[in-house]
Amino acid sequence: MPTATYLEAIRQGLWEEMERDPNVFVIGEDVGVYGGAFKVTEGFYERFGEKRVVDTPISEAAIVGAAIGASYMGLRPVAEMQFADFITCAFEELVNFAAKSRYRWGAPVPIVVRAPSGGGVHGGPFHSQNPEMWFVHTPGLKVVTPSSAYDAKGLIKSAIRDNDPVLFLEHKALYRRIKEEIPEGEYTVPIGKARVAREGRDLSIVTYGAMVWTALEAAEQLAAEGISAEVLDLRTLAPLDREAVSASVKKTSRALLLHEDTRTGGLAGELAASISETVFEYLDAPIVRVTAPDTPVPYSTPLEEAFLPSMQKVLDKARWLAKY
Amino acid sequence: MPTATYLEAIRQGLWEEMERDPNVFVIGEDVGVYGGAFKVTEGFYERFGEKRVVDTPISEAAIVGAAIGASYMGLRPVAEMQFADFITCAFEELVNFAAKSRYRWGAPVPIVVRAPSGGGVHGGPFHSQNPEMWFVHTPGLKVVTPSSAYDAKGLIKSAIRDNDPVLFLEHKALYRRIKEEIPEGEYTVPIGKARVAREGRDLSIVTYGAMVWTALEAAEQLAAEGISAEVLDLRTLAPLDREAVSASVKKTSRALLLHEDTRTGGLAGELAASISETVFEYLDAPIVRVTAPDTPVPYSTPLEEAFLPSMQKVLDKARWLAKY
Amino acid sequence: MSATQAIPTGQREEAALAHKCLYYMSLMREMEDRIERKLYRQGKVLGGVYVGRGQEAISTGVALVAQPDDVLFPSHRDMAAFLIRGFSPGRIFAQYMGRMDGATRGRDGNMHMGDLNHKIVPIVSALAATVPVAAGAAMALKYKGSRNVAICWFGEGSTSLGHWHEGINLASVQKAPVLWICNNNQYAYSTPLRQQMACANVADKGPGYGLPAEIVDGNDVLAVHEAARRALEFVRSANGPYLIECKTFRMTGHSAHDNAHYVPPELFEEWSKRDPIKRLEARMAAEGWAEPEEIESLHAAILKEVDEALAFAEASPLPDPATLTDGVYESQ
Amino acid sequence: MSATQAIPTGQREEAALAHKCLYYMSLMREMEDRIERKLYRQGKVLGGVYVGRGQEAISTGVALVAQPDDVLFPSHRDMAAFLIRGFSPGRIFAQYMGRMDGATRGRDGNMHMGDLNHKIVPIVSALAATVPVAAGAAMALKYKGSRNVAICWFGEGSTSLGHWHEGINLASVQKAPVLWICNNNQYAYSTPLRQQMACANVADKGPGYGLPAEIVDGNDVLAVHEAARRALEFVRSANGPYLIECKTFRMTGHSAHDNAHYVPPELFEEWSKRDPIKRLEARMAAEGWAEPEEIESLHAAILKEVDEALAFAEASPLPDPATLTDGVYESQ
Ligand SMILES: Cc1ncc(C[n+]2csc(CCOP(=O)(O)OP(=O)(O)O)c2C)c(N)n1
Ligand SMILES: Cc1ncc(C[n+]2csc(CCOP(=O)(O)OP(=O)(O)O)c2C)c(N)n1
Ligand SMILES: [Mg+2]
Ligand SMILES: [Mg+2]
Repeated sequence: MPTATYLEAIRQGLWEEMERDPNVFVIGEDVGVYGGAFKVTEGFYERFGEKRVVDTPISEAAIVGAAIGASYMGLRPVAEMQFADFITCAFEELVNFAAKSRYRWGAPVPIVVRAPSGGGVHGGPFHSQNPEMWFVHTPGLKVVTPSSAYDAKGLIKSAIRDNDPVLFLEHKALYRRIKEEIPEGEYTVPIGKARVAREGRDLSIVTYGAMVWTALEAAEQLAAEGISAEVLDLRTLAPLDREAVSASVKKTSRALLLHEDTRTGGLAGELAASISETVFEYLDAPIVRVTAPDTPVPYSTPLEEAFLPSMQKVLDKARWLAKY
Repeated sequence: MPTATYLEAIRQGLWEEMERDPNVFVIGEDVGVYGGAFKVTEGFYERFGEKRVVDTPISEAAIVGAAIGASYMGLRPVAEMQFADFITCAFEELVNFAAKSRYRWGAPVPIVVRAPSGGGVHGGPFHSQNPEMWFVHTPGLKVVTPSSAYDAKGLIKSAIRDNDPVLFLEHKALYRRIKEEIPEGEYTVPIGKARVAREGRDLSIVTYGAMVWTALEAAEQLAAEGISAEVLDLRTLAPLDREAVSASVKKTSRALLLHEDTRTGGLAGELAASISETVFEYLDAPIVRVTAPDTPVPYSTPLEEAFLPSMQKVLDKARWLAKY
Repeated sequence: MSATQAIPTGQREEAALAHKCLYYMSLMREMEDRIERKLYRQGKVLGGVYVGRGQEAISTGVALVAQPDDVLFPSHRDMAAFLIRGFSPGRIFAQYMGRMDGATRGRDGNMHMGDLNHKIVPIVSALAATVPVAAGAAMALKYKGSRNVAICWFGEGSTSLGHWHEGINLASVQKAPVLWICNNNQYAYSTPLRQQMACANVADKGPGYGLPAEIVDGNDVLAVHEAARRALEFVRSANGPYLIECKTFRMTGHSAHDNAHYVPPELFEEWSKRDPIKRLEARMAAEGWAEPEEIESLHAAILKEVDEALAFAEASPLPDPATLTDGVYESQ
Repeated sequence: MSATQAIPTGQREEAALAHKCLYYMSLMREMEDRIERKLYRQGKVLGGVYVGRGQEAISTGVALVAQPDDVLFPSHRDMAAFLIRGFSPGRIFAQYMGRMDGATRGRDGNMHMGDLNHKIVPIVSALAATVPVAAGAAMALKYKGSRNVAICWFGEGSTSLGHWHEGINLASVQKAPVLWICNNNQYAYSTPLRQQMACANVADKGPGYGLPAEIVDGNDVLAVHEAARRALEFVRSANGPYLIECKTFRMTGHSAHDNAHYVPPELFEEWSKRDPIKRLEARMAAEGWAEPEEIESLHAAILKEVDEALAFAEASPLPDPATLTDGVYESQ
């Protein structure tokens, strides 16, 4: 099987969908001749032309708003934010115009908003944020957070074919860090289904995005210590695969909730409530969280390293949990 | 003691602070001659003049941005959103510019953004939302949600004196619905401290804003049934008074988390995680949630009534919890 | 013999147009009077109520020139656009009353209505948020090689929003086929024009976007119609966006609960003389386009139509609470 | 005898100004060369690096006219504004290297620096988000009866953002004392002007805000300085905001990782002839304001100053991880 980086996988999925459906087009800043800030659309302009690869002024609200309007006319826009942080500028269009359209007047908004999120690249407070919860908390939006190249390709294709607005968060630290074999042929990965990234018996590490890799490293180390940790990769945050979470915790009776996003109001809270509601009786220990602290993402390396959840922090909590 | 509605209480607090400190000023749409969409600043223009009661163009981002800039120059702006829903238009200024200012370069942003939030007034999808979690999840912001006239007055004064950016959410359904005695003299209510609105032994209803009244009604009814429910009014969501929540649940061993905001990613999740982390061993039953469903706020009365958490829904869950 | 036969051939068309305009403006006026002065006060319509009293010429004059497949983005004082696009008065009343026969089946209220079958996209509350959406719809029409265009209405106060700026600029850079219609009624809620912008006209903003802009008397429906006709030719011929600023006045408070105490009474007096309906009737009489009886019977017919529509709406069921969570996503 | 004595009295002031300008432009150039071409490539500066090569005249010419208590809002290619305001080169290098002696003590990077003691407010990444903030600072200065003003820089691409529009409009309506400086370097990242706006000049946007706007040669530091001097007089005399558009060119990629392949090479050639530093040196020679040796020694002194500053920065400690959560709120 050919191999691809996380970035190439997204690029392939997007490319294939544009080849497949003439209504799919890309819109954003510097996505054309330049090929996008992270080069995800490199070569698209040459292949699909300026009609289907639309360079815009620096106007995130207009990019998302225009995508919505185009979707009403039967097109399938894929909008790019140069950094997920700038989605704050398009907030109204996403959470009010797009999210509520189907509910209030029955008009679907089949758009995808691609946004590179997450830290670990020395981006500082405004190029490293994890904005997922603003949108997970907005009924009407779907939020997808692939951790692997395979899923990234399969999910971008599903997102483009989905008839609801999808926020597709690409973890920028993974773009070139991971390289995997991915199948030659056409495939998709369903939105809304979690994946057991590693089977385990003693505790469940529930996570998503780049933290899946941290969890897997930790699980490997824990195995050596005789602790069998299951790693659940949520893959999609909205809709949330609550069944998969409950099933895993029901099996292991211990839950460690892990995310790179800041703590208060992060997804771990929702997961904790959901676990308590569904499998409380199976819990043998408190639900624990490993997350970033409630601060902006600092720039300087020692601070950013302390900010990001590390394998060590996961190990400490996991050992505590296993002993409990 | 004189009585005041929730709205009058906010108005008094704001008025007193403007009398006390010449650096306090009001900025927003139609806050001047008109006195504000809900008339909170009625009479301010006549008393304080156009210099301190600034009518702006329809520009929420500029209102919040200008407030930030004025605060850097030593003023204490109180910005008004006509409806909390429109804060989406000022999102970048609040979550990136204001929230991260102190952390990244040590510059405090002593601004207050007043915003009428919540449903129950037939406002429909865009005049009824509860936006608190977007900001509770943004480190650097404080979020205040008074439920009583007394607290509303005491908290608006504390918010204005606070040296961090404060989002002050006024539940519009309470504006004229509640009337209380409030002291003649000057008083403040501290930001970050919850209040036991009703003592109880059997279970804890943790809530805030308009739902405090629903909880109190339910508690009254439950008492008649021999169930002693404690009602904890959080009053401030950020910083969150976790100690008060833990103390109450530690005492009752049963937690019912109630909010008008939609379910997934709502505050109840954060509370559930916090409770599990701190007093898991004291829990005799699953943590349960009563919230609005994950939908936009519908306009038509039968739909909106079904959307809003009702006393009946609280009673049902509370009875189940007490029996558990 | 009926008046229309007496009309010189050269004027037949204009006379017929005038009749149409009069019908839609008067129907809109009557419906909004019922909504604001009856239904709202009776508590049959809840929440915010915004009417276009005195501004009927703007939605009427423009919507009558639009082709059936042009996509409309009316704002909150443009009811005639819906009527002209075939929204029945009964459906509109039902919308205001939160009934199942309303355009949003009770999910949303008042002017927040639309229907892709009628090629009308509804506003959200956030002003000007539709402007980028209209720009995108226009870009899509161009993408598909359609000759249709988008038409988007907004008030002068809405031009202060970032969304307006970004949408107008994007459409201009993209040469998207969109016609921008500004109702400059000189107030935004209680805020007068001079506190909204530091230029005299919204049209003055055109050059900053390379956007051709013209000013028209927004209370003269035939003038609005003619300006829109020319503008649509321009836009349709792939020349890019065009802006028409319609000078008018809001002959009411901002919404049903607002008595507009902040508006100098003389402004109301002055502008009442320019009422678009009265003006058109006078013109029609002067030109001999209609006999007084015709006009009377037109109004009588409208009263009847509106009564029936109201009855229909009041008979329409309220939504079933069991449907509360339906349709947030496709798979629901 | 030194050149300056030879200068006719009438020109002494201008000559002295030229020397100052040359010093700050050259210092900025040298510092940014080190950052982009040394520190970044050595991995000593991480993340995004944006330099103002070829645009040094804009921050230099303007900041030199500002009064010490005017509040500055420089953008990401305006390093000279910091130097002129007394930010030491060492502090700036430390900022880029994430050290404790940097303006943000490692919390933020590159040009995201400010200090209220120096009356400089830092940008956030979101372009133009500072524009409303600058408007508010100016409103506050007026509120307090100060004669000081705000000065805010931005690029032509930033004018496309809603924040820019809302801030510019608010300042104009409020007649706030703010001077807007646009660096029109004709590219925004890879996006040329014609894809950014449908008008020829940023100054064309002025009338839509009732905003007086002028265009100046942004590569002629003395012209920029003179335009800013007049503009500041205007703004300071309570006349409201003023916009200066400085035509220039970005003589580098958007950031250190961008080779600017999308820029036609002839543009670089053409504009390299207008390099603001070379031009000023030629002017100084021609006017007899400086002898070649003076200029050489100025550059030599700058090299030394920069070497020492770099040494200082490299010796500055990295932040202590234990301080990670400090200072999110006052009570921490
Ligand atoms: C973003 C936003 N801010 C504030 C409001 C509240 N609001 C509703 S209509 C209105 C005035 C609109 O004025 P204009 O655009 O001139 O339209 P008009 O009502 O005069 O026709 C305001 C401030 C809103 N709907 N959206
Ligand atoms: C809201 C927002 N969108 C996108 C970006 C990414 N970005 C950083 S600088 C830049 C180009 C800015 O162009 P311009 O304003 O002309 O300034 P210049 O870099 O040319 O000096 C872009 C698109 C950003 N920082 N903020
Ligand atoms: Mg208006
Ligand atoms: Mg530029």
